[in-house]
Amino acid sequence: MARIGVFICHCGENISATVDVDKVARLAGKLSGVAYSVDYKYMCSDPGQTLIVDAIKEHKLTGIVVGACSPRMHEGTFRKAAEKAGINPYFCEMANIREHCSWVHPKSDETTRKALDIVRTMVEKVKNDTALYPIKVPITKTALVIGGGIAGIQAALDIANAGHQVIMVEKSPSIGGHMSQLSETFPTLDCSQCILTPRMVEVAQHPNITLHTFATVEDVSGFIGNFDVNIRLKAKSVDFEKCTGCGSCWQKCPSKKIPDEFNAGMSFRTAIYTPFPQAVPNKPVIDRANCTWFTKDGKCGVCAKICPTGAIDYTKEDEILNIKVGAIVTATGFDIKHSDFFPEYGYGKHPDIIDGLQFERLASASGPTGGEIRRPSDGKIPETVVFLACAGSRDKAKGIEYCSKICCMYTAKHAMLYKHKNHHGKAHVFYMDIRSAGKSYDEFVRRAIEEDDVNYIRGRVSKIYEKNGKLMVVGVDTLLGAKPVTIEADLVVLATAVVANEDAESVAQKLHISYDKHKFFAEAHPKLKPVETNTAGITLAGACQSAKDIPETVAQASAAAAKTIILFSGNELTREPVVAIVNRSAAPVFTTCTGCFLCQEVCPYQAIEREEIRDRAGNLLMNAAKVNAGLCQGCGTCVAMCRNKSIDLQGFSNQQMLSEVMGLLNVPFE
Amino acid sequence: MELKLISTSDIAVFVDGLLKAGKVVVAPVLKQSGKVFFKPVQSFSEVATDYIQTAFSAKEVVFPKVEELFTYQHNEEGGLDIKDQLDRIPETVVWGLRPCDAAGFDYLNKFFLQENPDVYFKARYDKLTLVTISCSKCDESCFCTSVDSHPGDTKGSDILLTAMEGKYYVEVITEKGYSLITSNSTLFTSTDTLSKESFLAKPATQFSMDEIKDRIQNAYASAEWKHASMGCYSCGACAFACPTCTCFDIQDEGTQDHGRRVRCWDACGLSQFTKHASGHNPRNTQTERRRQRLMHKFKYSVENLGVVSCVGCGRCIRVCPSHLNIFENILSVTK
Amino acid sequence: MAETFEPKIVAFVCNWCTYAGADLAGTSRTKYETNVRIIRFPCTGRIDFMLLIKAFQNGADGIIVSGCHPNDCHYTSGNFHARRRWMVFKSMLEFMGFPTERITFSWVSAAEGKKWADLVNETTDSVRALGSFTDYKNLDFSQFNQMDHEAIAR
Amino acid sequence: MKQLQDKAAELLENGTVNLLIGFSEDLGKRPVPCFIEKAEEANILVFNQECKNNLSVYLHKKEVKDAVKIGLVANIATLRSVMQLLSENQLWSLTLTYLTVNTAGELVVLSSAEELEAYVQANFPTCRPEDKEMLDKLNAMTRQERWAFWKDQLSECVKCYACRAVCPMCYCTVCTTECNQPQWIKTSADTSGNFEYHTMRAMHLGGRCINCGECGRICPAGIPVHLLTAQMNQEIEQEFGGKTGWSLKGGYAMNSFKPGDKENFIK
Repeated sequence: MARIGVFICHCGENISATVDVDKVARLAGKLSGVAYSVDYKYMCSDPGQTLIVDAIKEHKLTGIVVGACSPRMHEGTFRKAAEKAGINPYFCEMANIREHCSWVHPKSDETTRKALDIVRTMVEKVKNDTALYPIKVPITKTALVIGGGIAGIQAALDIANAGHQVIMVEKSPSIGGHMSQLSETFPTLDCSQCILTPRMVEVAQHPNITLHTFATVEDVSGFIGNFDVNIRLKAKSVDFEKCTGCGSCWQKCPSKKIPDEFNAGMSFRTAIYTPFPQAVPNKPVIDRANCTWFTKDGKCGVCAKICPTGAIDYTKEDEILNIKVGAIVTATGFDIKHSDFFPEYGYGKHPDIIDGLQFERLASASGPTGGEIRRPSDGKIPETVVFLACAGSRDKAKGIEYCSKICCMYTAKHAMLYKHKNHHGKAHVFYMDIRSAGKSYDEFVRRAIEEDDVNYIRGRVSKIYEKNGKLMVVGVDTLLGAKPVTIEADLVVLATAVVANEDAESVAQKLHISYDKHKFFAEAHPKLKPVETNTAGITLAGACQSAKDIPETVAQASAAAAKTIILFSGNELTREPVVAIVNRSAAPVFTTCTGCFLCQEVCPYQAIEREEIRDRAGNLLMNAAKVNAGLCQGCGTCVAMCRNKSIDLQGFSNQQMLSEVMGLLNVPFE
Repeated sequence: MELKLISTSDIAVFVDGLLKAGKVVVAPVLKQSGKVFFKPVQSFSEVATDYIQTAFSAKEVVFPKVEELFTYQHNEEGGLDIKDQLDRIPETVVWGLRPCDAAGFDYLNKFFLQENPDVYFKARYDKLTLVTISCSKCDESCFCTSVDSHPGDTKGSDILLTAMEGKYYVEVITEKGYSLITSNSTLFTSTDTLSKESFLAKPATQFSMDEIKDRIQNAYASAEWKHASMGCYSCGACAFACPTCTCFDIQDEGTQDHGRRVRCWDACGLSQFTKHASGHNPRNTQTERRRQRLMHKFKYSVENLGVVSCVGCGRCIRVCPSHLNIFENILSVTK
Repeated sequence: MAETFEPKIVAFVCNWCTYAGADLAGTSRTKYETNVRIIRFPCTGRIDFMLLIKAFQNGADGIIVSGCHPNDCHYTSGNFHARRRWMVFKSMLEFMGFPTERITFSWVSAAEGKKWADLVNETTDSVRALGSFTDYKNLDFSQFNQMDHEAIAR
Repeated sequence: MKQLQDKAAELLENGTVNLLIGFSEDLGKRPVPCFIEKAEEANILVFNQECKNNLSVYLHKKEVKDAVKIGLVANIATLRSVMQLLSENQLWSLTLTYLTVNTAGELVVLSSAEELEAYVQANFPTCRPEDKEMLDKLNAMTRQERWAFWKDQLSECVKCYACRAVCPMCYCTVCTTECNQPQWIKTSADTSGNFEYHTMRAMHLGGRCINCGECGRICPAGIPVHLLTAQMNQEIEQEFGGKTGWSLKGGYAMNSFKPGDKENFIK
């Protein structure tokens, strides 16, 4: 039989000014199941808490209701007091008679009656409370970082420097990502590779980091602290143990006409290749799709003949590596739309209409032109360059409503780089708005306009066509009375939209994380959990979530690392026991769950698993849902979904909620 | 027993007179679903006359589908105030039930009043008069003649009416019946001759109870039960439509402080009926549950109360979603 | 003395938005009608439609159901699921002839203390105008209990 | 008919099927569900327009499950309910063969879920006209008239749970009506308890019901309970799209959402 204590707080005069606290305490004492009832000036004060602790012991109370402020304020305080007195803290409930009653109503009998109703409702809840214990989840203190761009590099280094093991998976043959392709970076114009390369090397040499390049995530199961991941190690066809990275192989490789991804297709590479001179690891792999040995059935074999260490192995096959990790940082990066996306700009057919990444390579000292800006068609130095901001971005008709965020800045940078290298050249920028919010960003754009004489035209370009060897850029200048403008250009650079990676959707599905309609990965909360995903233990870093520049990416990567390090700070993860639970009972019933699994889809956290119930001989008797307490966050959406109440939510159980409703409406005596 | 006549045109006067005298009259009423139900009526004009059988039996008048046994209320002194409704039960006449239903009342009487009388049933039954009308029509589900009854049977009735051309035979069987007549004596004329046979329906006889009573002794182990129950969906339609099924469940509705205790119909065919708190269910399959229902009707009630508790009304056959047939089943398991 | 009818209104609210919004109304000392009683749920997704029926059955005259605005759900999608459920539940009740104007669905965020107070006031006013919800309470008798009561009344 | 009987006998004979669920005729020539285990008994099978029972309900029955390899003589509504059941991960322990007669009057044998899906999609039933008529009639009523209608209808409900028992989608081993910790649904069959039960039933079936109409057809009190679920389905289909029993992949409207779902009723 329940023995409940009711403690009514005056909160100084905050409650007692409008509620007759004495009457509430007196009448609450007469409710069935209430063994003790008292009012006091400040329940949350030390003497107030002592009063509660003493009363629990003296009156052998089984549960308490504190009629005071909002549970969002002091629930923790009073639950600790209850625990101190030796009862399970979840037998303490708060009746919110301050925020929801005394503060919002005038002094009256009605206000007092309402306070009593609130108390009675919570008394009914406490009667149906059950002892709950924090949930402990063991943690594997190894993190998986997916993606070796600057986001992944930063996150991996932070986690590794905190003393934890990191496994990094990168799908291309080298880490470095898009940042390694950039020439200079805004707003300081320092060389991208100069600041990135040391970080790449640090990753390769860090004792706590295991690097798998040319590898992808095959599948992920498990949950926070306990993920089970299969990694596909694509066959490199080169034994890295033996390879010294001397480079003889790719120098002699006869397949030389493969568009070079690193140079954004503006030069060629060989079938056996390292993507760029500073690659980490700086050892080649064979691109089997373009290697004659594989496409023409064993013909060629030059690299194997030439390799001084015998590292070439054509027989290598993909391997699956199983790893156990406790947390995953998703840093899979982004892609950009290419010029072929734009019919109005010639479908990418004209070689001198290029995208931003191609311009980066033209401007880069390590690029195909050695840093001289020459047009791809004839290698001439362009005299007039037109830059188009918002190519695709903020364009509903193109299906991309969002702002790609980095284009305003890199367009200014491109224009400046061009002007710095060609003082007499003309640079024009067509733009919609200039979005340069960021430290020293607007100053940077002003510098382009004011110091480097870049001509900014506010307006859009409707079409580009070729005439007499020139590119006719037809636009409008909205600031000069919407006059049409046509500029004869030698080179056009489109600041194309930042989009999600082609395989983003399949990556999200493997990780069981959600993604938005543009296939960017979704954060758990747009404001308060911008780094976490809905799947506990999986965090986001960088442009896989949305378009970001380098400092933002690095900051988020460090945040993701911090979340991971927090998770790894204990040996077990302790979680609030307010989680859903699927009932289980003895044979022959086992559970009332019918295994329809319609609940699985409503769970935002993939916390509902399938359990097979078998007899002793191993025959499958039934399938039933099972909640993984490590993943469940306690929203209870599954509970309301479950037709026959097989799932319940601890702390907000069916019995508790219904008792509250019944207790609230059935007034025992007036 | 007294034998009288009443003209068909006076029937309405008689019934309306009962209403005027403050009695509650429960009679068959045709509803928009096309089914006929027993309902309290305000005038004879509401009463249905053309029907073979009502959807449910009249047992509800003495054994409501929900009987509020009492209400309780926690009081400020820490005790409980308990109130029942027994003193509020009105004088009631059930009009127009069939002889099979009336025979059902005979069984209900034995069930509720033999040994430990049920006060709720008794309170209602004491204030009840049954005016039965013999059957002039029947259908293929009717089998009263197989269970020791017939379409003009007086068993359980207070008054039995049998329709002839332009008038009714009135057989006054009990004291209760007599007092109903006396209050309206001018409507009735006396007669000595009773020959109602030609006005009665002739339902097919499926078996003889004498044989079945013997043969059912060994039916428990019959392999035919499985076949007889395979089609059963495990609902309670047959039991709830049955004039003699008396299973009930007692529940408290409300909170610890305030609420009511009710007695609700229950059915042995429902899968949870015998389920234990442990999860064990002694009658776990529908085979066992259907066997229980039929064996109770034809064997156990004979042993316990001395009567067969099937009156052959055929409702269970009519309502069964999968058309299970009680007399076919009884024949097959006693083969 | 003729008493004016004071409706009983039960509010089913989520912990993160509307409950906090009601807390804010409190800390801002925004005054509103006393008729509402709040029941706290972790999320609108947790609110079982059966609880609404139970509340009406046990004497509620009006009901408020409120949670986070779309995209604000603490659990991402609980309110989206709830919204579908409410829509279907409401049309179901309408089909059964239930006076659905007695149920107010709303989004009240943690910052909308004022909106909460207004919501309570508006709902109280409208339910007060509708009067006591006797339709449902009167169903509590089967016809033969009803018959007893009517007979006594005569 | 002969074709059906022969095929059934063949399936039982060669062991494809251990138990065949179909229809035979009772003494009054009404079709009744029958259960055939031996090939020589297959000659009692009938199949015609009057075979209305949704036999897929029996697939939840223990005695049927024990037979594992089941043949089902089914009308289109029954096949559609099997589709819905498969999408809800039921029937996993059974190997099913379906026998049906198409609109041309030919016997069709379906021996896999994929064949079933193709057949059901090709022969998908529309809302039954008599239901549509009743729904339109009820929807045209005022709120008060509808309340009066259902109040009168539901006052006759005795909670025999026949509507639940004949429904293939009501396969819960323990129904919410039987939960007593807490007691969600009153056991009382008074009108308020009946409202509670039928609202719950309709809510649980909305978006899952396959409109076979069996619950309304068999109600001993003649309550058109099938209209509740038919209305729900109509509403859900209109608002959220998707058809029940259409795809093996399911697509239950009530466990999914779209950010742009209707919310004009929310303040």
